[in-house]
Amino acid sequence: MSYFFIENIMDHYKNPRNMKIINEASSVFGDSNPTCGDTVKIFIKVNENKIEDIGFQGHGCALSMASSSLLTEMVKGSEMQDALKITESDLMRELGIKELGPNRIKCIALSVKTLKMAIIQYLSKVNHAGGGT
Amino acid sequence: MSYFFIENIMDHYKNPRNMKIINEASSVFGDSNPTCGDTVKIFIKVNENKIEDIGFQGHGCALSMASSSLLTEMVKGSEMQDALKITESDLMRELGIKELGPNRIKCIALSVKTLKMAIIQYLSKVNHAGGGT
Amino acid sequence: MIEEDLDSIRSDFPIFEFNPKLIYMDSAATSQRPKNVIDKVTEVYSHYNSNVHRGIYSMAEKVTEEYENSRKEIAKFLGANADELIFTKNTTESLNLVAYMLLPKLKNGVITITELEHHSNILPWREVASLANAEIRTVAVDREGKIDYADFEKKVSGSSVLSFTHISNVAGTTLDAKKMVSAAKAEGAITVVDGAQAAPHLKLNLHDLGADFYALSGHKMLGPTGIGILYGNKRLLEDLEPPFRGGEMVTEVHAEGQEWNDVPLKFEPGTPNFAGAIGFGEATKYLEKIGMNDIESYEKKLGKALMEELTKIDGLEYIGPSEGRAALLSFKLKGYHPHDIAAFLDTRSIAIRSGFHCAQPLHERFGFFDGSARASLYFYNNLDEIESLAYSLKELVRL
Amino acid sequence: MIEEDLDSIRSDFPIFEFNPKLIYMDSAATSQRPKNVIDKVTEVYSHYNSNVHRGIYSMAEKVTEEYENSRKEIAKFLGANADELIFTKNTTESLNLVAYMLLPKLKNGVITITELEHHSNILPWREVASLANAEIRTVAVDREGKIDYADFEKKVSGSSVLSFTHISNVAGTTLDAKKMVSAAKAEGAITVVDGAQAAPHLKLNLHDLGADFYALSGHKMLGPTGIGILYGNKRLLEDLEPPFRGGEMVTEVHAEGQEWNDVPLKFEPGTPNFAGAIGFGEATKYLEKIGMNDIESYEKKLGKALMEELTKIDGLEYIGPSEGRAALLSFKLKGYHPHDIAAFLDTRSIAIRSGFHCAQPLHERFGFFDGSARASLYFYNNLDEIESLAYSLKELVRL
Ligand SMILES: Cc1ncc(COP(=O)(O)O)c(C=O)c1O
Ligand SMILES: Cc1ncc(COP(=O)(O)O)c(C=O)c1O
Repeated sequence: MSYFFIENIMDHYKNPRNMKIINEASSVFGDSNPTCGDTVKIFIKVNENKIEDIGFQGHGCALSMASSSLLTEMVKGSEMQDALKITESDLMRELGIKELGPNRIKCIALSVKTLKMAIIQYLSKVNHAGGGT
Repeated sequence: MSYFFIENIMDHYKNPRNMKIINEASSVFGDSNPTCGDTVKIFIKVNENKIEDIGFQGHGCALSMASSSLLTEMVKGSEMQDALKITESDLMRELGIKELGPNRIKCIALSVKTLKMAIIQYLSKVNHAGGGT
Repeated sequence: MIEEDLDSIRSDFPIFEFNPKLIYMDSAATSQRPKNVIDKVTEVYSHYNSNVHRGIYSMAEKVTEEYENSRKEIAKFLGANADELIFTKNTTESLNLVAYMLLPKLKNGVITITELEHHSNILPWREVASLANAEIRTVAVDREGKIDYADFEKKVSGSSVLSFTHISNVAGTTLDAKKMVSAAKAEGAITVVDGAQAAPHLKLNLHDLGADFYALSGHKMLGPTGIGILYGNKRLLEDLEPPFRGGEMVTEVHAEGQEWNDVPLKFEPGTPNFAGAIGFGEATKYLEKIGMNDIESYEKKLGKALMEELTKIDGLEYIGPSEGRAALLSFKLKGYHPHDIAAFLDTRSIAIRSGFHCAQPLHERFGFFDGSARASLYFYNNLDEIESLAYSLKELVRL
Repeated sequence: MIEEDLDSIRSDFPIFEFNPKLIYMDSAATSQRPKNVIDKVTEVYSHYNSNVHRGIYSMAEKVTEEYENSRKEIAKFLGANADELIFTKNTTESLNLVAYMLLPKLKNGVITITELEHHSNILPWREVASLANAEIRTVAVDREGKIDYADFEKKVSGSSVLSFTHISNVAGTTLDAKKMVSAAKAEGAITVVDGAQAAPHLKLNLHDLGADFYALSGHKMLGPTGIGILYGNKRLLEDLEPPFRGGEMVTEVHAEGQEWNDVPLKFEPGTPNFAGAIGFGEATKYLEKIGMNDIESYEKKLGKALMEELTKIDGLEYIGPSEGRAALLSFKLKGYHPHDIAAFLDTRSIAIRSGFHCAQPLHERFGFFDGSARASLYFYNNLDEIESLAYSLKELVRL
């Protein structure tokens, strides 16, 4: 079934969750999918290893926007380690998509990759600062 | 029918006519078919526009040797102008070959080309010398 | 008349039998292929499969003959001579080949292209320009995607090479190639035309056009994949050195030195895609049978209808001229990402492309920063399909 | 066991059904192709023909998946990773590509090849050597066409690149590629292996072999024409710049500058021969089914028989080792030009090649100034065919 007829996706696309800037974010990371012009920027606020708050901004097709929105819901409040484990196929399952061709996987991969980078950036900053939270 | 079973060809190959060097030749031209190593050198002796005598030396496959031999027979005693008109297909007809693939035509073309060059070389020499025979 | 014969024409294409609902509108990316072409490839593999040019056993002679006859067939189709056609794998290889061939002539020179170019007619020139310390100039287009001739005249002056697309794969503009070629020649420039989008759709006569080089792809004009052409002016081909080398393109190789084979073989190193080349010959036969003049005039009608139907849709913007356009339209629709347009149309069995179509600078020029959706048609399409496309787009807007 | 299954194996090849008398002994030039490969190409064209990588409609996703799965299949077959394989059109393009890729590293360097090389592994290096002012060294072979290791050690010392053939297409020698690669690596050289004749016949494991680059042709190993592979070490592929450029190999192109796509796509400009690539994947599946180990051992038997039968003929001389040779023999016969040998055998439906087989320096090295006649076998040949060949050669001698 095409993602156009999956309510969950269209709902997230039309009413994105956590689409906001977090000014006092612990880490911010932005990336883009230059072959189609999609962009996404993720803000996380960390507290005791947990993603206390998360926001995103972006621009792109329904699939990339819905997956960014859903991803923020999935990880809000969870441990960073767990958030790092989320893969494209987890997201596909949550979105309700059975199959996705090789040319569209990229649309989902963008938010997963960007979140990962935001977390890794946070962790390496903390490490360089010489200690945990 | 393969040229192997055309008597005329095998006869010319095994008993080449005019296979000789002409020391007092009016023109000598040699060429080769580098993709298969075939070589041929043609000697002509001209008298009043006629090819009074002709000889060849060479080295190559049956087809190239037989066609050189036959060609010398065909043009011996004829006017240079007529000799210049002989084409690969005339030679094929004389040899008794109906068809020849694109990769083998070269074997016949070599002697035709070489004879042409020998004649042209003669004619331009004479012209440069300032007059006909 | 194509319109009346369309059912029979479509039945020549196995894909429409396999998938009768398919509305294929991505022919600018690659065309569909008729049965005679597919069968010819099978015939080569099943009846006389062997390597071309060197073998002297019967099958090798047969395949060589078919290969060279195909070159002649394509030459006739293009209005050129067989010994001016180099078989490559696609337009991109053709353009890389000519760029590298011209490299020795480009030292501190000027290469002029246009804003309409496909990446394949930009990037090879950037590469040789950097190797030869040459300058690249880009001729501007106006708001309709047409060449700004004032700018063209300024830029072409003093150019060493002019390379431009004959038809834009995004804007659908057809350039006045003959005029541009002769202006460039008057400047002493070598002229290169990217014919990837023109060769499938226009009746060409390359000798009449007068360009020094012309590049095209078989797969965009009913042929197999992996086969393209670089046409080159014979004298230039004889003068230029082959940048890519290997077996088959030499007559002699010794411990020191080598002798090139005759043109065009000197530019075809290695075993060619002979089955592809022979299939491509069949493709041009098929196009001749339909008739390129008929194709041209039928496609004019399709192009016009496509624009008229689609511009009725609210919020739709397109790139390119409002009149005289090729049968393709690159557009965006307010509120819908091009990917979503293509994905939605896919649910309606309509195949169109979304993205930058390998012409990102052109999209940026027109402010299409997310790319565009592009419907590109060929003579096997019809007016009903255009209506279906328009209908489905309206459906999307209502969703 | 191949010997027992040979009837069934041969029935997989349509050409033997079309021409039951054919004794095909020119597989080193190009192999025959089984039905599953031919059918796969037809399937691509008839069921999901559309361009790869960019489209997002169902057919485009399907063809992209098939294309990338084929790359994985071939990678598994070769003992490599999919993202280390670049699709090219043939071995010759692969070798030109790697030569141009390495050009920036070759300034005043040393390129070492061997006396066994095919023109395709000589001429590209001569070209980049002249551009980079590099030196070419040629490792000598002994009287049996085997590498002279003393000379190899001398020449490889201080080399920037070592490029050599894995199996000689004329002498039938199999080189100790692993040993040569590690010796060259110890010298800091980049290693390139021409696998055109090895990939069809040997069980390969490219990671184990350790060469930086490995080139091969699909058409010599049951695949369609117009498709080849350049395997490259991932780290090198990431570091090196793509010499050939165009659509599909970039992610971003702006008025100024561009970003390359990921490896391996960065080295695949333009529309690839996707039908050919997908067909090639089928070919490796077929080879896996027969089993490369079985092929190797069966062909050893064929190679031995070929030599034994043919050397019984008076006046026959051959190039290459007397033992452990590949299933091919390049020979001459006193009093008969190689062309005449091939033409006569053709009257007996035996297809062999005559000429220099794109390895003229090697023929000159062995005093074969008229070239040679070459019988080259594959797993679909059998001992009876070798007997027929020997019988017909004796017939010729008696003629
Ligand atoms: C050893 C070797 N290298 C390279 C090649 C060139 O292969 P291709 O013509 O497919 O590019 C061949 C094939 O003739 C070969 O035998
Ligand atoms: C105008 C133009 N030039 C060049 C190309 C490149 O063609 P290919 O991918 O067959 O090399 C295309 C095809 O997309 C094109 O539309």
